[in-house]
Amino acid sequence: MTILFFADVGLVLLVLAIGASTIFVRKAFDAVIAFVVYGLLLAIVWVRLSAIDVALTEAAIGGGMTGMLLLGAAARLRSAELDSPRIGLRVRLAAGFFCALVASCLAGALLLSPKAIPTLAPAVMENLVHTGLGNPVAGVLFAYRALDTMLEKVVLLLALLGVWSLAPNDAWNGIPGLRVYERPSSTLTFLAQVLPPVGIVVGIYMCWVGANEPGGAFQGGTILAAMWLLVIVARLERAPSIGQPWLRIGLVVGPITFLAVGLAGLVLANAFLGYPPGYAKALIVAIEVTLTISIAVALTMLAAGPPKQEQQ
Amino acid sequence: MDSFLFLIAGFVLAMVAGGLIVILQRPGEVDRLMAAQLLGTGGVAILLILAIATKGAAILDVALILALFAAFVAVAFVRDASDPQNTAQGR
Amino acid sequence: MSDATLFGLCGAALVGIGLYGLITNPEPLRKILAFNLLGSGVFLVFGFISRRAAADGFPGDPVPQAMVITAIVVAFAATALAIALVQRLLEQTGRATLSSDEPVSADKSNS
Amino acid sequence: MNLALDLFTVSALSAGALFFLAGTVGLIRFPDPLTRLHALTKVDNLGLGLIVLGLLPHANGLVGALKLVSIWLLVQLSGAIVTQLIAGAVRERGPRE
Repeated sequence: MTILFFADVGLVLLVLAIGASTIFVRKAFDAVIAFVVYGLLLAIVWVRLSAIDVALTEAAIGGGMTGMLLLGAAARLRSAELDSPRIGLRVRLAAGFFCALVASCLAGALLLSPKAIPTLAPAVMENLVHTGLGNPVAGVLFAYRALDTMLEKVVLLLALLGVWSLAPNDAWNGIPGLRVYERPSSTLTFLAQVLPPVGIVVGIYMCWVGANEPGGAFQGGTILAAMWLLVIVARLERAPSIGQPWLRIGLVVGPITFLAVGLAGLVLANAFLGYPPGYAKALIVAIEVTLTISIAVALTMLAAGPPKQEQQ
Repeated sequence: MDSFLFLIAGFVLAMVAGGLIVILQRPGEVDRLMAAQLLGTGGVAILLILAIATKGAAILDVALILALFAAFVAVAFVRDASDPQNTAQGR
Repeated sequence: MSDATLFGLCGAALVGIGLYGLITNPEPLRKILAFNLLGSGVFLVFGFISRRAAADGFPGDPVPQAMVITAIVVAFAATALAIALVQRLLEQTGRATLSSDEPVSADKSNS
Repeated sequence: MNLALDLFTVSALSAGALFFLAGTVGLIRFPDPLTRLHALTKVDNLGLGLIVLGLLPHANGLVGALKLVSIWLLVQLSGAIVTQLIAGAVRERGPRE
């Protein structure tokens, strides 16, 4: 066990070093690369914390998708990079002191926390049987805190509306200005032809096993989004213009199904978002499938950014 | 057996850590592009060993996703590293 | 000290580092990065709580884990919106900085 | 039988770890990006390959073993292509540091 503990110490030190380098490195592009590496590393940390569901999400969204987004932004902003006025030493010292204080208060709270933290885990496990699911995290997401999960999808849509509303007037309903390869090489084309079939299978698999094992709509949808972005970046396919009806339908089909099931629960199970007994698993799987589609479309469009060109 | 597996996992982690720190400190941007690739391979190795040692089959899925997204991110690395130079010359 | 505590402390340190970057870095993109770092530190603290609370033989408390999953997705959405704002700022003003009253940097960006 | 399998695992994993060591040493010591890239690819092929090989006897049934091998194949495939992409980027900007 001690070997594992030393490895964990090493992992923590590595995470801290790379995390700190995203702050202290000079060029923005280097900071973004460090951040992407950091995001992928965190997946290993979450595995060590026995939170496999979170590890999957972190690797896919925290590392992969956020990385894609930030890299594009860093490259765009590189031309505008200027020697920003350095903050004075005194201010930096004060900020450092303040931040160290916050961190040590948090660390103290962690270390002094009572031995038995109040937990809802036994309650979740007890009631998981009624949902027919095998994965407690999916049970929490879709039965216990279903309202949260539904509103989270709405947040995704709101963020997308915000991004789209930043388009210039004449580009509305246009094509998102995702950065693509200027001169796509045959190697990249090959990758964009070979990887998506694998990725689509893995994405559907993730969505499918989500009911019983770690995985689910978030992870599956993110993989599908990544594969779509890969195809666009390699210029095998253009990004769709944001006015396409099928795109809009894809965006809302998940939340609407969720909402419809929730409203039906009002009649059939006497509670908003309640599932009628016996049908819980079937309904949850149906919601997950439609959510996977919506998440895939929403994440792709969020990563693609506001529309840049007019529709052709 | 398990402690041997953990030992190997720790060793691979140390190697990946060393490689990453060297890569991220080099002045050239090109070297940094290898970071995702290195972490993809090393991270997958660590996760596979952990999956076998702790009998957590689901950890294999994390390794799978890590491999996929390491490739995805590497594509974005190369796109954004080589691009602006070209367009700057084009202008 | 258990492994979970170790990662919890790592989370606390990351919160500190992220907060420092958020305060001292003037560029918006770097601020977004720092904010994400801060957020992931908070998530790790949740991970610690999830592990601690699971003393009764569960691998982890699923409630904090589900919250972290939701939080990661929302953080991505917020990051996407913030980046779109910064890019719009760049298109509109030709600069990607929030400090408008710095004559030195203004000269440089004009030249 | 068990001992033989364990012996096999130990030797394969050790050999795999050795390739990770070699890859890191190469990354640190080699003089230019292309040779460093070369060192990195050895880690993909042989380092991970040997580790997967060593883990196979302990895999969770045939499906688990198949999953291990397919993950390795995925890394092989994407690793080879990504390395090509990076090499292309290196060539484009010349071997300067």
